[in-house]
Amino acid sequence: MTGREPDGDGLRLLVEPATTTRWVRVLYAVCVLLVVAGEGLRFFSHAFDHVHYGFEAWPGFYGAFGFVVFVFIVYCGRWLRGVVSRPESYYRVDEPERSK
Amino acid sequence: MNDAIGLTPESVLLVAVLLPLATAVAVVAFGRWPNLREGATLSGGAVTLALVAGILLPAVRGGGRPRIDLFEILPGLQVSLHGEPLGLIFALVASSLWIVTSLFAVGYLRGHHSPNQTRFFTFFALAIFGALGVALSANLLTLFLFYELITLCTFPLVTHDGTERAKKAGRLYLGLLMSTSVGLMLPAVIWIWNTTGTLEFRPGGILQGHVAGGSAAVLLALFAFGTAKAALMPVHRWLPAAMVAPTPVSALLHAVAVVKAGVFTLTKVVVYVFGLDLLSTGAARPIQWIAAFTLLAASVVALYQDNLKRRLAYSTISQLAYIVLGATLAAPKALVGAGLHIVMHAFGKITLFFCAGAIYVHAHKTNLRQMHGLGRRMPVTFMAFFLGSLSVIGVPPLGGSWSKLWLGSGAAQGDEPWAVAVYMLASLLAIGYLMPVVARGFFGEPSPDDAFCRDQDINEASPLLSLPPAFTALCCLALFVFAGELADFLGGMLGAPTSTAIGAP
Amino acid sequence: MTTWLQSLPPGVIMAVGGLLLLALRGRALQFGLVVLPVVSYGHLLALPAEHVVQLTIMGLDLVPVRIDRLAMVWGHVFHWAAILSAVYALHVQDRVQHAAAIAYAGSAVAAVFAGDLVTLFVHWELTAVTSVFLIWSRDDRARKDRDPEECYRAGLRYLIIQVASGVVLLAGICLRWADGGGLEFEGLATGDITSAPLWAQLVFLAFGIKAAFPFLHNWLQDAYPRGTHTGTVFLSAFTTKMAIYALARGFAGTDLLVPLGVAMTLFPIFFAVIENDLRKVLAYSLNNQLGFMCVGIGIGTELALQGAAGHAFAHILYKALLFQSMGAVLWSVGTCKATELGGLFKRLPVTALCCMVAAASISAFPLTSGFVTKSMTLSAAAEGHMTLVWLLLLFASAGVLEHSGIKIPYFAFLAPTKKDWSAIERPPWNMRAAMVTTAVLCLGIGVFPGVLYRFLDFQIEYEPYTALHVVGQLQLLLFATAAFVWLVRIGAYPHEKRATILDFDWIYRRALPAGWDRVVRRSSVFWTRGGRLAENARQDGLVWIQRWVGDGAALTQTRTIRGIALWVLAALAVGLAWVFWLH
Amino acid sequence: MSHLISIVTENLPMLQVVLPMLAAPLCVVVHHRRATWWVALVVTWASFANSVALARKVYLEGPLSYFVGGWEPPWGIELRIDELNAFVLCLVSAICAVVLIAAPRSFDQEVESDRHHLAYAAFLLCMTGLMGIASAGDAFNVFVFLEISSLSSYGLIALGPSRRALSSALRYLIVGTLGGTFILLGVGLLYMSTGTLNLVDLQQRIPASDGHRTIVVAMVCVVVGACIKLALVPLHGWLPDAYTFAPSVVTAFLAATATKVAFYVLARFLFSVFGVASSIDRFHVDWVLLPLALVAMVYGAAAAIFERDVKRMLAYSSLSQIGYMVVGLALVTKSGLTGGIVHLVNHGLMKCGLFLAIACVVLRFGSPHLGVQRLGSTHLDRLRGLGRSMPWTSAAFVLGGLSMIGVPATVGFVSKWYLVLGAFEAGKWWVAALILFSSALAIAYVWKVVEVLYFADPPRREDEVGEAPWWVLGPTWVLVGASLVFGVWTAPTVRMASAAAEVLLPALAGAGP
Repeated sequence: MTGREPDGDGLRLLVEPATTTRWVRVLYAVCVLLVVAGEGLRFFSHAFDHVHYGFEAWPGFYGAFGFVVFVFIVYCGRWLRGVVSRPESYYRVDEPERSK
Repeated sequence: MNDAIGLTPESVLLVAVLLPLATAVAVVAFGRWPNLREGATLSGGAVTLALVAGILLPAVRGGGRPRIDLFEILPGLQVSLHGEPLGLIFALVASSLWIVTSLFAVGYLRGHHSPNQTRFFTFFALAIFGALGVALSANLLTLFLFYELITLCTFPLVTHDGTERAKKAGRLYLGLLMSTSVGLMLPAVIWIWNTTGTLEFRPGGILQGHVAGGSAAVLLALFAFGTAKAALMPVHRWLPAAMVAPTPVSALLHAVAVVKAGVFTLTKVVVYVFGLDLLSTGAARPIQWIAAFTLLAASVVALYQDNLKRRLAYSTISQLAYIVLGATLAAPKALVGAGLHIVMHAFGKITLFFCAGAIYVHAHKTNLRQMHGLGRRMPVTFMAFFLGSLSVIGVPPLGGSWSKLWLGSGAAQGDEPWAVAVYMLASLLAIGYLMPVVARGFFGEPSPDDAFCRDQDINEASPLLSLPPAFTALCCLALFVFAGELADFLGGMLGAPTSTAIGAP
Repeated sequence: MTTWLQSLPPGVIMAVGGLLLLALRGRALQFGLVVLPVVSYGHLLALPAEHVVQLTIMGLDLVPVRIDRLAMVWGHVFHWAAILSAVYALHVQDRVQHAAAIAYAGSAVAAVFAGDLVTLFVHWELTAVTSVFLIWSRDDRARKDRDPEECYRAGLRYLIIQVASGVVLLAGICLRWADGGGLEFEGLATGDITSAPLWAQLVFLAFGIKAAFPFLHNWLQDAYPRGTHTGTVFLSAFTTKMAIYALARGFAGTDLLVPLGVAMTLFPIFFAVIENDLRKVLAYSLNNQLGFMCVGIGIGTELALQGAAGHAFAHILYKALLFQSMGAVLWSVGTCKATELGGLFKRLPVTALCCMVAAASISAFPLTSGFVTKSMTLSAAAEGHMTLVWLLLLFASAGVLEHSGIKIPYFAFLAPTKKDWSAIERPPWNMRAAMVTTAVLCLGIGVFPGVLYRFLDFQIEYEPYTALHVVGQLQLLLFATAAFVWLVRIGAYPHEKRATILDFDWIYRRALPAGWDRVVRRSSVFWTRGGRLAENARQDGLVWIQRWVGDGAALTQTRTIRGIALWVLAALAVGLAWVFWLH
Repeated sequence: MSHLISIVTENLPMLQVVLPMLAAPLCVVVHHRRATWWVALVVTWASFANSVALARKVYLEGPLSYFVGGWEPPWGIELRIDELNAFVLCLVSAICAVVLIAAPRSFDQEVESDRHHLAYAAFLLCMTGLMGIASAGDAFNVFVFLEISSLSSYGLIALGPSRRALSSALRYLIVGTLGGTFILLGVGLLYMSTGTLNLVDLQQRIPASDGHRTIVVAMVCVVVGACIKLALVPLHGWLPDAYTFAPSVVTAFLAATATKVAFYVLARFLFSVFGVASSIDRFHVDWVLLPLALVAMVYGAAAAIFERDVKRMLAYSSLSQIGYMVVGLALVTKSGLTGGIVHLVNHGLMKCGLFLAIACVVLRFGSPHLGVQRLGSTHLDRLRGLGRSMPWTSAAFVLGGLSMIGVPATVGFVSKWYLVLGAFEAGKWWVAALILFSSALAIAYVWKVVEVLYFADPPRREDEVGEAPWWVLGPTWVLVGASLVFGVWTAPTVRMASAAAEVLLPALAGAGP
């Protein structure tokens, strides 16, 4: 049933330290391109005429929003971990109480 | 055709009640030949059931209220039998479960090599005699007569083992049941006789206009605690104690005769003696509260019981309080619910007790903590237990869900929303005390020294032990489908105007 | 024959047939497992598009079958999910699990086609009692994550809460029926729920429990990570979405759903960030997705409702895919804890790819199913000029990317690890087949949204692929991804840690039991002391009575003649005094 | 022949007193153990038939008077039979007749063989006295017959196998004589102030003398005297020992008759002679009797619970049951009085049956006098496991016990029904509560024995003797059976009792059921 699946060597590119940096750079570049594309839309089409809110039309609004929100979430998570994190056995029933 | 052979509904009333008595005599007579003896029990049960279901049921469903006066026990007071929906339902439950329980008892007692089996089956039949008498009694005195008969005839069953514990339990059983019935119910009966000059069960009640609200409250309390068989706290203590009895007896106590006689008496008294109008004035409030307390408290206590039968006993106390609360809510729907619950709980609980008995005889286990993984050895038994539990909890598609609907709706109809909450909370607690048995049984890891649960070769208990619970579990499923018929039939006890109030066609 | 089949509620074939699986084993069991949902789906498709079956019992007007457009959305997707999950579970040889799963799926389908509250209640409870077996069942493949005791307890908690939802529903029915009101399941309330009648509020609460409203949600994160590796796939598809359907059917346009839904989209995000158990992360993510649907139902416009329906449709598939991939990891590795995983893509490339498709879908990348459905809800919020709601949903969209889009694939498949996975078994063919099929469906819906809209018979035109929408969404997602990369690189992203994350369930898993224990202990002291006092009093009383009337005691010992004579004289004297006093 | 019959029928009231009286000396003369028994048996059964015939006649034709020797009152002796007397007569003669069947076997064991003829003679004399009291139409003869019955019963008790029988008999003798003296005193005072001893005449003349001091004193004397014979607490001191140490059959006989007749005297004097107007309305005798009766009811039951000797336990139970009867009387309502009177018969039947069951046990173990064991043969521990070896005796005890508790379909229930009903009629619910409380106590003492019978292991294997002879068991079952039959077929007892109650409370006739 198993074993016929090829090893995912092709995907190694994703994580090899040498290649990751390249991938990251690509990502940053795409981000920049997207902002540019957004500005392009503003000038070459009427897309922004139909937005519901004015701030949607701000340059790179979505990108900035995504970035900030993500960082915010992660830092909130770090803070939350300090508050609600307990040892893994926190809820574990004491041995004597466990049925035998 | 029935008339041609003399079987009018009236005479059937008498015959149906007397048949178990005749069966008891036959059991004694055939005491030396066990198979013949059991044959007597089973055929007695079959004929009784046939008579009740075949002749009385159609007659009453057709609107008839057959009645027969037997003899005058006190001047002006007859021992009389009559057939009406509520009583007939109880009679049906008692006579049908008598057969199943007898089958199970054969498997149990023989599997257990129990002594005194003739005595057992004799008093068993006598207890059914009492139960049918209670079910079909036409007045309070007759009911009281048979009520006491049940107590006395079940005493030898409770103490069947003859051990010190059984003796102690028997003492409590008899002492509590008799002292309450003699000390509380009897004066209530005499009080009513003195006030109204009648003890007849009449639709709409006989007390209306005779007693004021306060007196009605006292009278109801006398009945509620006088029928200790209904196990309202604090007169419930006999019930867990009586668990020392052999399991078929527990089944009899919990489902067929004893406790059902208690709640049936209360329901019947509410409908036919007090009448709804009298109780809807708030006279029933204290008993409602006590029933609600019993309902919840017994459930909570059940959560802590490791002994399976004790757990089931407290569950019974709680479930009986369902019925008592329903009856005392004195709303048409709640009364139908109470009647339905008598049936639903009977079949559900008897399944559970059968399973407990099968486990005890087959695996010699009594406590929950010993049953981890047992379900894989005894799948039929545990499947039956699962279905029975669901019915008791009130989960569709099992019969218990309908009675819960009617009871809850009756509580709302009686404008007591708190009672709805109590019912609902209790079913959650019921999951807490019943489902662990199933979950542990099927999925628990047996302890390393538990040879029984670890032995892959061991399988289901003998058919006489595993088929009765399977059958009653299927009955619980079937009752889900036929609950409508039952409810319509029960609606007949409230008389025409009220049956439209409950929404029955 | 036709009428008989037509009056048979859809799903009942599975619900009843599921129980028959208990009697089968081996090939027959596998066959039954797949055939039952297929046959059931065939039955549904054979029924007319608008179809009602009525029944009167005990004075209740019941509608066991009511087929219409809205119900059909769920009817389709529930069957798809059932079939895919059944295929996914084919390798498991466990009758109980299969029977429970199929009966569960069947009752969920039947619930969707229930036309009245009583029928709904029946199936509502059925889903509870069948699905719990998927949590209790034993699963040799997932031993590390599934401590039997914990599973047992979680299952019991799950069952109690699920049935609690049922009994609250029943209470609502009771109240409604006692008033003599009708029990049809349609438009129970709208607008301000607080001014609705009590019964409707109870029904709302009942739906809310299964829809995992805030503070009622913990059963979800508690139970789903404890299911078997195949069981959780079933679990993820039905219960909550059935609740969403019920809300859409009964409470469309109920204002309260909007803030509730927003809250649901938000709070799970933060918990998901720090949760170590990846299936639990998915459970939080599921909760967050339900929030989007609730908002849609709360807004209540046609666009919003169809957004919710479409979202539910797409969501069932990609969420199932996520759970499937995690199930595959569980099957192969035996655990789903992020701290134990990483770098699995090498050994499980198909699983990894499918997981990424699902992650992209849930994050709503263009060309995936999430993109074409979720945006409807946002648009509806915007059209309703709910700026704050819109912003918060946007916030939540970025959050979805965090926990489901990045965290799941990253920690399972990509994160650097020193572990050598070459020895682990790969998932069997049926799991992979199910995953691939589901992934194709996710992408297909994303690529051809019109097909979906037509298939679901949507009544409005909606075009997801506008340039602005695509660019904006890509900006949002990729910038967020960039943020992730940046945070990882600077070491600010929190490392996974073995831990128990407290949530609201702390109240009933810790606080209440502890309090109750204290009460019991206190009262048991009271009871034992009181009992001892009572027992002493009883003994003393008996001794006292015995002292007077016991064997040979003061009042029962043999009397001397003088004593008796004295009594006689006393009686005479008292008698005389009495009469002369009265004389 | 027909002439002879008419002589018999005309002299029925006389015959039932005279027959035993004449037979007693005959027994002494005959002196043979079995022959004397036959004489006594024939006479008692004849008396029984006589009473039944008489009762029939009274119910059909109304009260009848009989003048002994044809001399009319106030000089002659009048025997006057109304519904109440007839009822009591039936009970006494029936008990005598049934008990006597069991007597020889029991006497064989408990009474020295050369004294049997004396025992039968005393038995017949006692019966004479009791029948005489119940049929005498004048107060003096009530006293005379009371003394006859008392003196003979002292003798009967003294025949008991234990040495303590003598001291018990002596105690009873002294106390009983005291009681008799009081009654004599009362009768004398009545005669002094009214000039008549005839009960009917007294009934008519007493209201005229309206609370004359002498009559009041007479009333106190008679009530106290009757209460001593009745063993109403606190004047019961003689009873437990007398019942415990008398021969078993004698206990059965006395328990069922002597106190009942004393109750008859009390009721007759209070209601008929002094009249309700005087005794109740003016001097509130009920206010004194009711509390005493309630105390008796509870005290007797409580003492019975702790008692380990079954015979003595039943004696205490008798105290309790006497309390019931007096409660019925002191409620002064139709139902209450009916209950009291019907309980007179009912208790007679069931208590006699229970004591006979004990006689069976004693037969099996031998009397303590003969020294089989140090344990008294009626000690609770000797009953261990008897349910197996003596099933019929045990079953009889259980059924009798159930009747004592008042389980429906037994006579005990019928009595309790009317007593409680009477309490409700009188508006005294607390009396009802106490009656039922006492019934609940009865459960305890009855079930204590049942448990020992059925659940305890026999102390020694060699004790497995077997069932008692049918000569004793038969009468036991006749009585137990009667207490079941009359529990279901209540028409005869209840109708007679309510007729009797109407005799006593004519003002209340027609009220109640």
